Amino acid sequence: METVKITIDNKQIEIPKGTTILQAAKDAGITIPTLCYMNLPHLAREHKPGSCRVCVVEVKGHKTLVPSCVTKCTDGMEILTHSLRAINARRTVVELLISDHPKDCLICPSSGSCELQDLAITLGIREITSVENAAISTYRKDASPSLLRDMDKCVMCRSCETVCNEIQTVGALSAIHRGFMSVVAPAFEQDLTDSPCTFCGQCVAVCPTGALTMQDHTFQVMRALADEKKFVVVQTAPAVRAALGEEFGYEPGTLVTGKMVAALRALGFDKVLDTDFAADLTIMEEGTELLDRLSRHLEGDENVRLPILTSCCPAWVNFFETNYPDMLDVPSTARSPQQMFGSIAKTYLANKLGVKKEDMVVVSIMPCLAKKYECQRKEFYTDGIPDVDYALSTRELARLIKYGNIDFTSLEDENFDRFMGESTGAAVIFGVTGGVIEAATRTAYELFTGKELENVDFHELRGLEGIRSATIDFDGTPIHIGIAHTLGNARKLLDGVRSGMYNFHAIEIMACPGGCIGGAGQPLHRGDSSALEARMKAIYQEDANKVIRKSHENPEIVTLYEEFLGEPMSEKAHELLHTCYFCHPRK
Amino acid sequence: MYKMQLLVCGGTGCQASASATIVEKLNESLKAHGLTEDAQVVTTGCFGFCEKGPIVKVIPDNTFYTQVTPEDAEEIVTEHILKGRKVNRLLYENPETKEHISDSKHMGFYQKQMRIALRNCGFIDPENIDEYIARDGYSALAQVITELTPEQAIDMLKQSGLRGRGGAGFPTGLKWEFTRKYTADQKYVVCNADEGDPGAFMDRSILEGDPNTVIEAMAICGYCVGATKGVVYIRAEYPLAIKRLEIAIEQANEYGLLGKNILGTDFSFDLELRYGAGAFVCGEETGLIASMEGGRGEPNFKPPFPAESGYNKKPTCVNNVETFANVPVIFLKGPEWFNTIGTEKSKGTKVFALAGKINNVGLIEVPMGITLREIIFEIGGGIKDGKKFKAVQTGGPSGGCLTEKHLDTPIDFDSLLAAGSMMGSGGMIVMDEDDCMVSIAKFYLEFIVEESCGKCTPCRVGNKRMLEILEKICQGKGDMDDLDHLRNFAYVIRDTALCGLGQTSPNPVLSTLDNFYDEYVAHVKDKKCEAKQCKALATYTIIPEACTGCTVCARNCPTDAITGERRQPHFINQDLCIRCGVCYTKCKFNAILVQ
Amino acid sequence: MNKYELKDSHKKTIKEICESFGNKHGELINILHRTQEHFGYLPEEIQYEIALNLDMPLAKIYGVVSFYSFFTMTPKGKHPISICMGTACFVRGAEDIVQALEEELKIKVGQVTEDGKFSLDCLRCIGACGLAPVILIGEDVHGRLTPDMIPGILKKYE
Amino acid sequence: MTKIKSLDELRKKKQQLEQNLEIREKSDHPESLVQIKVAMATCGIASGARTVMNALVEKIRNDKIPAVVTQTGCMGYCYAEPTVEVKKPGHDPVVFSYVDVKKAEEIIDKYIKNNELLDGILPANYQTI
Repeated sequence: METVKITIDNKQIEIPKGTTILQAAKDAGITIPTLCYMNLPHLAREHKPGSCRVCVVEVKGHKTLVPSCVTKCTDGMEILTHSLRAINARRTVVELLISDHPKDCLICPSSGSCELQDLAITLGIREITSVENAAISTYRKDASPSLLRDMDKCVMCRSCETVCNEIQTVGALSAIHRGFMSVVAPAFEQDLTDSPCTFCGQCVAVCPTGALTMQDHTFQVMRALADEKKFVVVQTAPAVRAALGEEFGYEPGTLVTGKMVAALRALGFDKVLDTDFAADLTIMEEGTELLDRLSRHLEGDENVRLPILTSCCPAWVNFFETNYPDMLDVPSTARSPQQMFGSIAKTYLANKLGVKKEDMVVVSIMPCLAKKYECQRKEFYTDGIPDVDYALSTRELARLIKYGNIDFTSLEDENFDRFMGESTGAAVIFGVTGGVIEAATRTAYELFTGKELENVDFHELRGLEGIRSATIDFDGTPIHIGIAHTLGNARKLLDGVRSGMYNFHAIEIMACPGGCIGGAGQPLHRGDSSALEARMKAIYQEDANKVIRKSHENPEIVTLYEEFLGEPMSEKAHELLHTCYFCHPRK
Repeated sequence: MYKMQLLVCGGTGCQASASATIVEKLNESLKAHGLTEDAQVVTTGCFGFCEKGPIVKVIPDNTFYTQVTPEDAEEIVTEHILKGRKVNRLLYENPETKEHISDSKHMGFYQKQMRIALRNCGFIDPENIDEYIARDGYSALAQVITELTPEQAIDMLKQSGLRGRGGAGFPTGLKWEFTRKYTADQKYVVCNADEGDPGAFMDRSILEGDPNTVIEAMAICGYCVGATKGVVYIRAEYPLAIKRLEIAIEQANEYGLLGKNILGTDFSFDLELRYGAGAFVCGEETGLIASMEGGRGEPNFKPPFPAESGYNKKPTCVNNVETFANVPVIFLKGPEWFNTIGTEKSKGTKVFALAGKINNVGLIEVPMGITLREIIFEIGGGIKDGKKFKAVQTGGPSGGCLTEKHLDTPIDFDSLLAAGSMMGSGGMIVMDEDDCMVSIAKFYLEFIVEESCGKCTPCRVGNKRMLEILEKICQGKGDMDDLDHLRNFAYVIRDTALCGLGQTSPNPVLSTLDNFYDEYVAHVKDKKCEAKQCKALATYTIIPEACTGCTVCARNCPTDAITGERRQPHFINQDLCIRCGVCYTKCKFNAILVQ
Repeated sequence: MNKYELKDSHKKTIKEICESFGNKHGELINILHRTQEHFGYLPEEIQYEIALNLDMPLAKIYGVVSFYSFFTMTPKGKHPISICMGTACFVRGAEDIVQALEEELKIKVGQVTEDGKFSLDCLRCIGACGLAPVILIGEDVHGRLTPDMIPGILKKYE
Repeated sequence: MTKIKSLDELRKKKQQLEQNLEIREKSDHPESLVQIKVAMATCGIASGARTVMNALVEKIRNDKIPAVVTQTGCMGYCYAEPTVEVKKPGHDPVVFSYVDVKKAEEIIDKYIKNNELLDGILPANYQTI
């Protein structure tokens, strides 16, 4: 490997050719502050517009300071990262950013996790040089069901633009206007609801400030909990238990299922139940649908459309409704686990517990921001009442626990309540990319072949690669499976299907990098891909720990069909567990 | 065979003053007098002497008529063409001796000029490629592609010492060599014709007056760097230049001087146009490339330089119009010839758009090394209305304001930089005692704030903050700390902005702070604007002796600050006065004193 | 369903313009130029139609339209007035001309008169510095202006 | 328009086209050329100055004489029209009288080419500018 020798802050080091000053400094143990720089190694994308100018350093022989994130080291380069000139410039730049930023940090949703705030602290900024009543660029505020946009707080790092366009290929956001008024926004600064936004929330996950944040429903949930007339049921998604601990100082990948249940109970939820139960239910319905289409296809039925696409991910549902209106009959009609849980809770469970449907409040804890939008979709209202009332993110739950003064770390593990608290390993892996299709395979295999599946671990379906494919042998019938995570990869896969390049029987798609473990409602990992890997490991660990690992073997599921639903895809099941899709092309 | 020709300036300035109608009238008149066989009317590019436009030049006796109106056409034909008598009243009058000068060669405006880039402007019909060919047009291209290797040609250009005329003065030959060095399946030659400096119009004049020279040079460049495609990125606000360029490209294609296998060689070169859409920042080459690709014209970090990865991520050689206009001549006359013109480090000539408070506004081309004094007082004919010279701004929003003490500095890339300004693309605005330098700095900052792309923090926010400080100073609310803040912001922006335009954007402020510090202090401490430009700093008083008590001022004052009995001298209450100046404009008796 | 409704003939025009540039994203600015030339301005529904034809995000198109001062989303007056704000014009009193025009037309820069006759905009140097200060009314250049000449000039366009 | 296919063709083309620009090129540096002025006031035109001028222009082009033909107002020799003034570089101007087409050709052949004087020279009684 070709190397270059440089001197950085009077230290001589040798580094590979092509290394940036920022990386070289990091290797030498020197921290250079950054703002617009964002590394997403798990997506093989480095966002470095070199525009915030916070990371400027002095390089001998250079007329101006240079941005360390984009400047590559050359042989013999002499760098001073903290010369007075560099520090003054950096401070002035941050001062300028703050001068065009609201000063409501006390009540900002990002207070405490804001990179601009961190910079102000690191650089010790106490005063802002500007004239009285200096202009602050202000923009239209937008509150969508999932996301809040307060672009007055935008620092023009444009990470959200990169994520929305290049990673997700959603194209809802672009830099608009120019100069002092330039900002990232949907076309015409319209509402996100009118844009092609899918509410995946990945923009929120990368926003360094409080410009893009999530809708906060913690207050509504607290109010419901305090209302004695309400019977508040909570469900927790699989990916939450693998990440919640991070908010309380645990290493990424620490499973905190038991503590989470205990905390929820301590918060006063009347029933602490599991979305995993509904995930098993999803497999029953979606798996049956897959088998149905598959068998008809194998029998030569021309009208059957394959591949079947998973439909658990609400951002993905939004994405195909917007971009693939010609393929609305391709995805499975099965609702997502969150919504299946809601409709069963407010019918079967309410009835069983003797609770009036109107008095029941279903709260879900989700790694996802699009779930907030999903539970507000009109199809998921029955008689004017939503099946799921509030969807909280993992981060909101952590806050709720903190508000409740619950010492999370010292909680004893507890178990989910029954009914709707039992789940299988197949349900747990819904939390990672490839998990849904693996779970479906476990059940479909047995139903299709009528044989018992010995080894339930389909390693060929796992991993973090953006687009994966595998062929599973269904006892002589090869089943082709495609998997994509991030919407950009979904688009590539779908375009390939549309053009006939791919020939799959079933496809799983998750909008977020890594699947739900990388959801926008999870603790922010700021591009640290090791966190994603650890969460993934934890999920598969939880799966391995489960006694039952196939959805159709979940005893509660068996009971539910016996007592209430009858068969998968029955009329009742259709009414409560399936949905239809709407065409709303947007650009 | 025509015995006489009437060259009529068809530049934008003269067209604005009805030069097209003059052409029409001249033709009508020639026809009426049966002279269509003898004399021909030719529309040419800009003569440069815009102050005195429209210009009509009669050939072969070289008579230079100024400020011609359509009504003068008949007289020119009957007197001059028919009877051989010059129309004296249309001749240029020497402002000092009041003598009428017939030959432009004897006019101060032209005497010190040397025309290389503008050699054909005002001489040939830009819409007729034949006239360009007759002036050795395309010979340089023919010679280069049939007799020289690209390396030899690049060497010649390097020897000539030609530096980019667009701003920073990077050696053109080196730029070509860099682009040549990279291998790629496709390379591009780009002509930057997005002239954006307010008050600069040299590129437009070249394209309007001699579009073929740019086309020829781009083809030469294509041969040298190994590109087969060229793009001219031109401002949409230049419709005439676009039209003439389109005509020239079409004609060159028809002659096979563009297109496949030019002059029977293996070299092929195609040219297309891209339109700018009103963004100053697209003058920066990476911004220009972003715009050419159909996006927001935001500059990108260099390296990679366009020579390595430019338009469509392919090696791209970007030069501006004036740079290209020099290229064919260099190959025709040789690098040694070019080398003899100019100063040690800046060879050749430079075109300037001379404007502002000067007698002879216009486009001039002078050898490098000429002094500002020669330009302003000899070519420019001195300051308008006999006022006192105060400053000259060069380089547009990237440049600075130079003063009296710089008047004898020989002008070249490096000396201007050393003086705190820059060559820029060649705007040269002269200011007199009535111009407030704080307001001038504010004017340029307003422009920068308006035109900043908004990508990097220092330019996006920093310039806005500087502008706010300047506004505060002009309002009379500044304090001495503000001057320090201005300086700090200016230094940091210069040190940290992303692109060349951002880095040079504080120059107008810095140079005025350096050269006119006292004026800033007067604004801040004494709340005074000597030039009386800052309205908020003026005091309006009524001269009792001159006031007739007509009450017009009192009736028009928006704050009722003026009181007084009818037919008695009025009085302005300074506490109520908002310094709007209405009383001053309304008073018919010059009784309002502004201080 | 769609909030953007355009006449079919307009849709056809836009389609033809986009096709004439091969529906290439790289030609967006040329397409916008041609479209604005045809319609006079680029309202939301036209940008939406271009987005459909080019199959690119509307936000990106708006990002480009809002970046360049040449593109406008509001219709201009019958006689668009552009005031040159180049340095030469500035030092020769362009600001007074702006003021005179604003007073005379009773609109601010960037607006259109109520009767739709005139609109007022500033632009960068048009290169007629010899005639400074200069305004453009439609295609006509008026130079060497003083504020008191404004009413007379406007009258010609009534 | 036909394509130009080689360097030679371009050169030929240039030579053809040059003529049209000739008078402009010449007017750019008149001091090095023979300057011929034809008096073209009413009296001159009446006595045939226009034909004379045409003949001069024609012959200069054909014989490739480095000369420029301009017209001028009445020289004051109304009795001797048409009159033609010739100024060779470094010489005083000479005025020829009663010039017709034949004499015009002689002026070129004899005076301009060989410095021979002809009959009918008028005394130059003023300095032109």
